[in-house]
Amino acid sequence: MKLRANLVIGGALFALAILVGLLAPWLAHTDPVLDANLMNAEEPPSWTWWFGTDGQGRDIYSRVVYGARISLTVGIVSQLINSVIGVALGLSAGYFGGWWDDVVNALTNLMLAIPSLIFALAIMAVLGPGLTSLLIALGLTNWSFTCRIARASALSLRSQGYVQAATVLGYGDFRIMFTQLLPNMLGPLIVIGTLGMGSAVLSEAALSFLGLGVRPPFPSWGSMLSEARDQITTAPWLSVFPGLAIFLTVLGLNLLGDGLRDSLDPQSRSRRT
Amino acid sequence: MTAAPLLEVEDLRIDLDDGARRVAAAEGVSFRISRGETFGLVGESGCGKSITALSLIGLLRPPLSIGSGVIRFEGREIQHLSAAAQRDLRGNRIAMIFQEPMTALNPVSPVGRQIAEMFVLHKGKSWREANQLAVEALASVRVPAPERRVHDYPHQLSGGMRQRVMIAIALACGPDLLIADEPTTALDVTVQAEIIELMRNLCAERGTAILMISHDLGLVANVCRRVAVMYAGRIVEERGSADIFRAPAHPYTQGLVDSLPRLGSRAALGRTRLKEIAGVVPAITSFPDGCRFNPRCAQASDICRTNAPTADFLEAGGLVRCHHHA
Amino acid sequence: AEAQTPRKGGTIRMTAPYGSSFTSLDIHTTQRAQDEIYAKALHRSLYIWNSAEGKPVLELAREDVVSGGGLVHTFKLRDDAYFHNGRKMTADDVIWSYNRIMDGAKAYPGARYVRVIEGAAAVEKGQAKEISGLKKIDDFTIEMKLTEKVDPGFYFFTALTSIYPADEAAKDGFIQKPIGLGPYKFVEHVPGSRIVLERWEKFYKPGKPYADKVVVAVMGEAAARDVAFRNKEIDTSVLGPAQYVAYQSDAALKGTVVEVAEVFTRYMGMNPAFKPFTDKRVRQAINYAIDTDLIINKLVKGKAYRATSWLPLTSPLYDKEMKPYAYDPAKAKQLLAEAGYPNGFEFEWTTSQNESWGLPIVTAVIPMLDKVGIKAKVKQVEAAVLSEVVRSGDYQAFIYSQQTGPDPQAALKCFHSATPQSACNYMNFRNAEFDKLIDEAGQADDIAKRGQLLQKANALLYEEAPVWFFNYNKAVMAVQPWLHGVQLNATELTHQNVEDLWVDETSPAK
Amino acid sequence: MHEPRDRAVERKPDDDVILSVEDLAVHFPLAGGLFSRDRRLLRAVDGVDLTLKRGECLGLVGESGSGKSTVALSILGLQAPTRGRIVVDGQAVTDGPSSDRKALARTVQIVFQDPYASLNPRQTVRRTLEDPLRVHGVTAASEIEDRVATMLRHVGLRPEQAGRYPHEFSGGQRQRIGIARALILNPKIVICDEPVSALDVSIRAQIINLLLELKDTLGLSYIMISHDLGVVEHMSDRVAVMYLGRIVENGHWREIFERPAHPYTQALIAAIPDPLRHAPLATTGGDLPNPLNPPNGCAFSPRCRYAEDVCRHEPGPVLGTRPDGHTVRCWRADEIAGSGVLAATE
Amino acid sequence: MLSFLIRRLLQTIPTVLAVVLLVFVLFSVVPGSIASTMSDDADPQVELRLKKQLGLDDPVYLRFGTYVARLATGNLGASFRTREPVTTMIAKRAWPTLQLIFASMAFAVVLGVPLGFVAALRPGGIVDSAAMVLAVSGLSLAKFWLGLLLMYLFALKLGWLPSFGYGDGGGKYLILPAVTLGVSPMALLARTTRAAVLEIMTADFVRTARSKGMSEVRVVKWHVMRNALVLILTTMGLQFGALMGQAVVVEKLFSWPGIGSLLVDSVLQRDIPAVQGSILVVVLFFLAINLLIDLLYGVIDPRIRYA
Ligand SMILES: Nc1ncnc2c1ncn2[C@@H]1O[C@H](COP(=O)(O)OP(=O)(O)OP(=O)(O)O)[C@@H](O)[C@H]1O
Ligand SMILES: Nc1ncnc2c1ncn2[C@@H]1O[C@H](COP(=O)(O)OP(=O)(O)OP(=O)(O)O)[C@@H](O)[C@H]1O
Ligand SMILES: [Mg+2]
Ligand SMILES: [Mg+2]
Repeated sequence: MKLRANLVIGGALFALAILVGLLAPWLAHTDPVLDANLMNAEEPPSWTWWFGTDGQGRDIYSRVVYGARISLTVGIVSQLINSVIGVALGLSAGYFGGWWDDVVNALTNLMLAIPSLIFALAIMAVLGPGLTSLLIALGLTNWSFTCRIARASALSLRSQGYVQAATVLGYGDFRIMFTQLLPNMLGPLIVIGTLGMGSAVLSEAALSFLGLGVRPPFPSWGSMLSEARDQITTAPWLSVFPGLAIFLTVLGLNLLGDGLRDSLDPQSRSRRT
Repeated sequence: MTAAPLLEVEDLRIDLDDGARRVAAAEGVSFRISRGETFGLVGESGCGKSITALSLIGLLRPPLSIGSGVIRFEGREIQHLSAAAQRDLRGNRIAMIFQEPMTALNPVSPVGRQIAEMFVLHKGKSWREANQLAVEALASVRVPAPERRVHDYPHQLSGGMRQRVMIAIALACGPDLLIADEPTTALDVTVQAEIIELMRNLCAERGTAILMISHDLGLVANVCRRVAVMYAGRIVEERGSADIFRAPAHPYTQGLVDSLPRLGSRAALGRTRLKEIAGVVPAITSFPDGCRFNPRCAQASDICRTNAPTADFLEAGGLVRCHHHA
Repeated sequence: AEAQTPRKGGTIRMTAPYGSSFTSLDIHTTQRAQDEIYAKALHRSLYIWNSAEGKPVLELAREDVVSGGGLVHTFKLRDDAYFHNGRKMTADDVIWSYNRIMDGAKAYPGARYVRVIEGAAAVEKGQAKEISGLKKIDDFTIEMKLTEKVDPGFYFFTALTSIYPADEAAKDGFIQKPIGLGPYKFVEHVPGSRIVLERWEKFYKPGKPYADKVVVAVMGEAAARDVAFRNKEIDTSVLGPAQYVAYQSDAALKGTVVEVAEVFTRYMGMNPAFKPFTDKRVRQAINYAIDTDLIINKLVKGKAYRATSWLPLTSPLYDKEMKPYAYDPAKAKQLLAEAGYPNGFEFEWTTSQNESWGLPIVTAVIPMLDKVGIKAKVKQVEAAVLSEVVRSGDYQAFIYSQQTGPDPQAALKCFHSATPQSACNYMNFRNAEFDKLIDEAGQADDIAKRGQLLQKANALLYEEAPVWFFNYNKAVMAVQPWLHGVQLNATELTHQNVEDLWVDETSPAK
Repeated sequence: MHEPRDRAVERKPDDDVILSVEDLAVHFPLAGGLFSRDRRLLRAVDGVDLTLKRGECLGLVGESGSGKSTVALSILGLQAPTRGRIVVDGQAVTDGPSSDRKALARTVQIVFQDPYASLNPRQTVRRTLEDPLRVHGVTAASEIEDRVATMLRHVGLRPEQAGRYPHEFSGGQRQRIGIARALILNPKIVICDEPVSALDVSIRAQIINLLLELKDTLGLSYIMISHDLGVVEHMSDRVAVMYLGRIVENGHWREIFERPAHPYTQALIAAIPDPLRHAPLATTGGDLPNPLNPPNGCAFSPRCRYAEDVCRHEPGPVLGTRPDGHTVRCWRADEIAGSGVLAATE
Repeated sequence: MLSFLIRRLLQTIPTVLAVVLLVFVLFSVVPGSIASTMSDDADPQVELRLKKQLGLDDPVYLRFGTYVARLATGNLGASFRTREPVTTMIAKRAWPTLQLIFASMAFAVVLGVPLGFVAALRPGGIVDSAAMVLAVSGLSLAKFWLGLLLMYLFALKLGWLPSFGYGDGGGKYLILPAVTLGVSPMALLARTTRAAVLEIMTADFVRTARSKGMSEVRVVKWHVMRNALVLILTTMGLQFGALMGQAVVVEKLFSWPGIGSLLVDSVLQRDIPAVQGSILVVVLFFLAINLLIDLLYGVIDPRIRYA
C-alpha cells in the first residue's frame, strides 16, 4: 500500500483528534463543566487561557479537548450504527435477492428520498435533545449509501467463483455471508464509513444550530460552535476554536477516506454506487 | 521481397517504472515488416506483446516508456517525433485494432461517428462528408445495411459486428500498417474465422501490412508469413511460419507446440500424456538472469543461467535466441 | 434627538426576531409576540398600551363610564376610525369581533380576555350565540358588563382582541388580505420573509402616521440580525446578552441601544410534591445558595434586573423596598441542615435551551448549588415540551420565564390555590393566607387598598419562595439613529405603536 | 482414497449412470434493463438431456452463451431449473439451491475457469481447504490436517504452502488449489468449466494432465466444458455440442470429431486454426443469433449453408440417432454427415 | 417514453405513502403539542378546545386514515398554527426554495465540473492538488459557520451583498445563501468529475481514440465528456437530496422564506400537518429531480432506453 499524502495527513488529523479525546483528562487545564467561574467570563486567548474563556468563564481549550470525546463519539458510534444497519440489510439483500431485496431496495430508496438531516431532525424532535437521541437519530438516517455499496458488492461477489464454490461445498448462508462476502467488501465500506463519520460530526453541528443538538454536561464542538455564533463579531474565539476542531477533524476524515479509497482500490477511484 | 522494410524495430527496450526502480518490460526487441507483409507476434500473456505494439504508435503511458532502441517507419525514426507528427502517423499510416471490441468503442457515440472521426482527423473532411464515407467504410467490412448501422451504438451490435467496426475504423484512412492486437481473442471460433478472413482480404487488397499479435499459435501460423515468438519480454525465435512450428528451433517454441492438444492427434495417435513445460512464467519483476527460459528449460546449462543468448541468424532465414538451439 | 419635528415619508424597517415566520395574518388566532409586531401597525383594539404611563389607555373609545358597582362599562366609541377599505367602524364591529373570539369551535386564544364579559363563556360553550353582557346602545356606544371587578384595559389592549370589520372579515379571503383600523394597511406578506404595509391616509390620529411604508422582516437568527443591523439593512434589532455587551462597548453602536424592564419574571420553579421542596427552608436555601447577581452581571451581561419577588420592576405595584435574597451559602447550608438535608440532595432540573433563562443559566447555577451540597441533574427539553411539562407538573424543578404584567392582579392570581396548575399556577402553590389576600384585593373598590393587599401577597411569595427569584427581563433593542419615536414598551419592547415612529433623511432605505 | 460413503441409495438397473439430466430448461426473465418494461424471456437452456456414466468424461462444447455453464450450475443446484429433472447418484436435485446442499456437495463439485476469481483472496489455502471439511462434520484436527496435506500433494503442491494467500501463487498453482478444493470432499463428479482457458498456454498441459491423472486415481466422473476443441477431444469419452441452449449433437468423441453430422459441429471443427496447417479458415457466415430472439425452426439455419426451407420452419428438428449411435439434431443429417469432414484431419 | 414516465410516477406512490406513514408515526409519539407552543402561558380552556378541534385527541390510526384519505384528493390538511391549508403555505414557500436549490446547484456545476476536469487533466499537478484541497475543505465546513463567515465578509466587511432575506426577490439576495449551500455539492462534483474523468481516461475506448491520432483535447471533447456526464449526473441527483436537507440550515440562517425554514419552525412548534406536508413536498421534489435525471440519462447514454 503506497502511502499517499492524503492518507498520511488525514490519518494524522484523525488520530490526533482521537488522542485528544482519549487524553482529555490529562490535556485539559480545568474541568470543562464545573470550573465555571463567572469572574473570568469571556477572556480572550492568552497564556492562561489558551483559547480564551466562554460566557460562563470556562476554559475553551479544556472544553474543546473534552468536546473531542462527544464529537468523536457522535461520529464513530452513529456511523457504526449506520454501518451495521447498512451492511446487514445490503449484504443480505444482495445475497438472498428476491422479495427481501425488493424490500431493502424500497427502504433504501425511502431513506434516500428523505434528506437525512430532515429525518434526523424529526427523530430528534421525538426523542428530545441529548447524546443518545443524537446517536440514534444520526445512526438511523444515514445508512443508505452503506447499504447500497454492501448490496452492490454482495451482488457482484455472489457470482464470484469462490462464493459459488462455497455454496457448492455446502456452506450455510451465514457462513458464506460472513466468511466469503463480508471480508471482501470491507474496503469500500471502511471508506464510506470514514466519510460518514465526518458527515455525522457536521450533522451534529447542524442539528445544534437548528436547536435540536446534543447538550450533555460535556460540550460537543457542534454545540459550542452553535452557541457561539451570536458572538462571532464580538468574541470570535468562542467559535473559531470549536469551528477549527470540526473543520480539521472532518477534513482529516475526508482525506483519510480518500486516501483509503485510493490505496484500497487504485483502479476504480470513487465509482458511483 | 527486396523493398525497404516498412517498419523496422531495432533493439527496442521498454521500461516499466514501478515507483522504486525501472525494469525492462521488454528488451532487445528487433524485427522488420515489409510492405504488405503479414507478420505475427505470439507469446503468452504478459510477455510484452501489447506494450511492444503500443510503443510502435506512441501510445505507451506511464509507468511504461520507451527506454532505448529505434523504431523506423519508412526509413524515418519515429520514436522521437513531436506529438503532433506522431498523431499524423497514428491512425492515418499506422492503425491499430484492439482485443476487446466491446470496450474499445465509445459506448455513448454512434459507430458511424466513430468511423467518421478518422476522415475528419486525417482527411480534412467535413462531418457531413465524413459521415457519408463512414457508410462506405462500414459497407466495405461487409456490415449489412450500413446506412442504418452507422446510427447504431456499440451495445446494439454483436461482438463480431463490433470488431468489423473496429476494422473499418482502422482501415478508414488506408494505413500502410495495421497492428492487430489479439483481434479475435474475445470472439467465438466461428466468428473469429470470419473476422480474420475479412481482415486478411481487405489488407491484401490495399497492400496493407499486418502486425498480428496473438497467443494462439494456430491462428498466427495460418495468417502470417513470418512469426516471432516472445517470451518474458524478449523475442526468442523469428522464422517463416511454415517452419517455426514444424521444426521449432527454440526449446520454448518446441515446448509450446508439443504441449498443445491438437485436434485430430488423439484420433491419430491415441491419448498420450501431454508434454508439459515445467515451472511457471516468471514475473516481470523477477526475470531470471541469463536466458529467461532457463529455469523451465530441460536443456539449460550453466551458460544459460548467466548469459543472455544473442540472436543467431539461421541459414534458412530467421533468427533464434538460444545457446543450444537445434 | 426628539426635539426635531417628525419627518413625513420614508420606510421603517423593523424586524420580527422570535422565529422564522409569522404565524398568521389572522391576529385573533395567534398570541405570539412575533405576530403582534406587525399587528400594531395593522390593527387596533379597544385599548392600547401607553408605554410612557405604563398602563393601557383607551384607543378606539373616547370615554368609559363605569357603573353597576364597577362591573358595567359604557364605552363611547370614536366616530373617526376607518377600516382600510374606507368604512367607518361602529359598535357592531366591536360586538362582532368579540363574539368571533368567543367561538368555541375555533378556540381563539383571545377568549381568555373576552371571557371577562358576562355571558361570553356561554357563547364559548355553544350555549348562546351572542355575548349577553355586550350591548349596542347606538352606533358608537356599547355597554359591557363584566364578571369581575377588574380594569378592562388590561383585557382589551392586546392584538388578540383587535377589532375586525364585521362583514368583511366574515368573508373568505379576508385573511389573505387583512383589513384593520391601524395606521398602516396591508400590502404584502411573503411568508417566512416579511410583511409590507403602507400608510393609511384616513388614520384617526391627525398627522399620523409619519412614514410611508413599514416593512417587518422576519429574522430569527440573532447572528444574522447583528450583521444586518451593522450593515444598516434593518432599523431595529432585538439584542441578546452577548450582543448587548458588544453594542455597548462599540462606540459606533452604543447610541443605538434602548432598554426597558419588561414584565417578565424569570425563575426556577420547584415542585412542592418533590420531597425536599416541600420545605420552605429548602426553597429559601436555594435562593441563598445562588449568586444571582454574579449570574446576571456576568452571564446575562447585565441584561436583566435582579428579581426581588414576583412582581417586576415595571409593574405598577413593584415594591422598591424589597431586597433580594442575599448570596449566602453559609445560610443556605444552615437552612438545609435545619430542614434535614445537611448533606444536600439531588434533583432533576428541566430546562429549555434558551440563552437568557435556559440551559446556560442552569449550567452556571449547578456549580453554585454543588457548593452547598445540592446536586442538580440537567434534563434538557425543547421549548414546546417545556411548556407542557410545566403545566402538567411533570418535573422536580424547571426554569422558566413568565409574564408577570402588566396587570399585577392577574400576575399574582396565578398563585391562588383556585388557579389550576395548568392555567398558570405551575408550582401548584397553595397558601391560605395568600388566597385571602388575593380574594380581598378582588373585592376592594379602592385602588390603593387593592394595591396594598397585592403588595402584601407579593411579599408573602418572597417569604414562601416557591421559586428561585432570578430576574426580570431587561429587553434591549438596537435602533438605528435615524429612527425616532421608539417607545419603551414594558409589555414587549418590540411592540411599537408604529404611528409614532418616524425616520429622518439619513435612513438609507428608499 | 475411497472411503465408503454412507448413503443409502437404491441401486437402479442402469447402475452405470451417475448423473442424468432430463429435459432441463432454464429461462431467465429479463427485465430488459432498468428502464424497459417488457419482460422478455431468455431461454439459456431449453430442453437438454444428458447422461454421465461412472468414470466417464463428458465434453460439453459450444459457443459463448450457448448455455454450458448454466447446465453446470443447474446440476450443482446453484441455478433453479425452469423445468426438467436432474438426478445425481440416485438423488434428484431439481428442487433448486435449497435442497440438501450438503449431500449434493459430497457428490458433485466444480472447478472454475478463472483461477483468480475463484479463490477467496482473504483466506489462506489451508482455510479454503479446511472449512469444507469442518462444514461436513470432520472435526478431528489431525484428520483435517492429514486430508489437506494429502490433497495438496495430489494436486502437485507442497503442504508447507498451505499457509499462503492466493495472491502468492501463480495462475497454474491457483488452479491446482481450485482443483484441491473441489476434491477435498471426495466427490464423485467434478464439473470442469473451462478449467484451462484462462491459463498461460505453457501451463495448460500441466493442468490437463493433472485432471486426467486424478480422474483415474480417484475414480471420478467429469463434465468437461470448453471452447477448445483440442482439449475436449483430448479429454472426453463422449462429447455433447450445444447451440443456443440445446444439444445439437451428442456421441462418442471419435464420432463427433471424425464424422460430425451437424453442420454446426462441422463448422466449429473447420474453424479451428492449426499451427501445422496453413489453409484459409473455413468461415460460416453470419453472427451468433441473439438468444433473446432466436430464429425460427432450426436455430442454426440462418448460418447454415445446407439450410433449406424445412430448416427455417417451426418447430426445430428433434434429436435423431445416427447409424453409429450418436444423436444429431438436424433435418438433413443423413445427407450432410461425412461431407463436412474436410477439416478434421489434414 | 410516456409509459415510462407513468410507470415511474406510479412507482413513487409506495415511497410517498411510506414517507407519510413514517412521519405520521414519528409525530404521533413526539412529546409536546402545538397547543403548548402557542404561547408561554396559554389559556387551558382554549388549549383543550384547540386539541379537540385539531383532532389531536383522536387515536393515531384514525388520524392517519383521515390524513391519507384527504391526501388522495390532494388535500394536505390545514396547518395547526396558521389554520391555512398546508398546500397554500407550501405553494408560497416552494418558489424561494427552488430558486435557492437550483442556484446552488448551478453554482456547484459551473464551478465544480470544470474544476474537476482541469484537475483530472494533470493528475497530481499543482492545479489538481489545489482543486482537491479546496474541494475537501469545502466538504469539511459546518454550513452555518461558513454562511456566517460569508455573510460577515461579503455583507459587512465588503458591503457587496445584502446579508439576509428575500428582499424584493432579486438575484443579489440569492447569492450568499446559494453559495453557502452550493459549496459542498461543488466540492463533491469537482471530486466526482475528477474521478470520473480519470477513470474514463483509462478506458479502452480512449486508447482507441488516441490510436486514431486524436489530440488530448479532442479525446476529452469527443469521448470523455459525455461519458463523464453520466457519473456527474448521478452525483447531482443525489446531491439534490442533500441540498434539500442543508437548505433547512441555510434558509434559517439567511431568513430565506423557503420550505426548509417552514419545516424547522413546524417541527419545533409541532405543526404536524405542515411538517408532514413539507417533508412530503421535499420527497416529491427529490423524486421528481431524479426522474428528470433518469430521463437525462436516456439522452446521454444510449444504452439506456425507455421501452
Ligand atoms: N500500465 C501498466 N502498468 C504496469 N505494468 C504494465 C502495464 N501495462 C503492461 N504492464 C506489464 O507489462 C508486461 C507486458 O504486458 P503486455 O500487455 O504487453 O502483455 P501481452 O503480451 O500483451 O499479454 P496479453 O496476452 O495478456 O495481452 C506485463 O507483465 C504487464 O504486467
Ligand atoms: N443469471 C442470469 N441471468 C440472465 N441471463 C443469464 C444468467 N446466466 C446466464 N445467462 C444467459 O444465459 C445464456 C447462457 O449462458 P451460459 O453462461 O450458460 O453460457 P456458456 O455456454 O457457459 O457461455 P461461455 O462459453 O461464455 O461461458 C447467455 O446468453 C447468458 O447471457
Ligand atoms: Mg496484450
Ligand atoms: Mg460459461
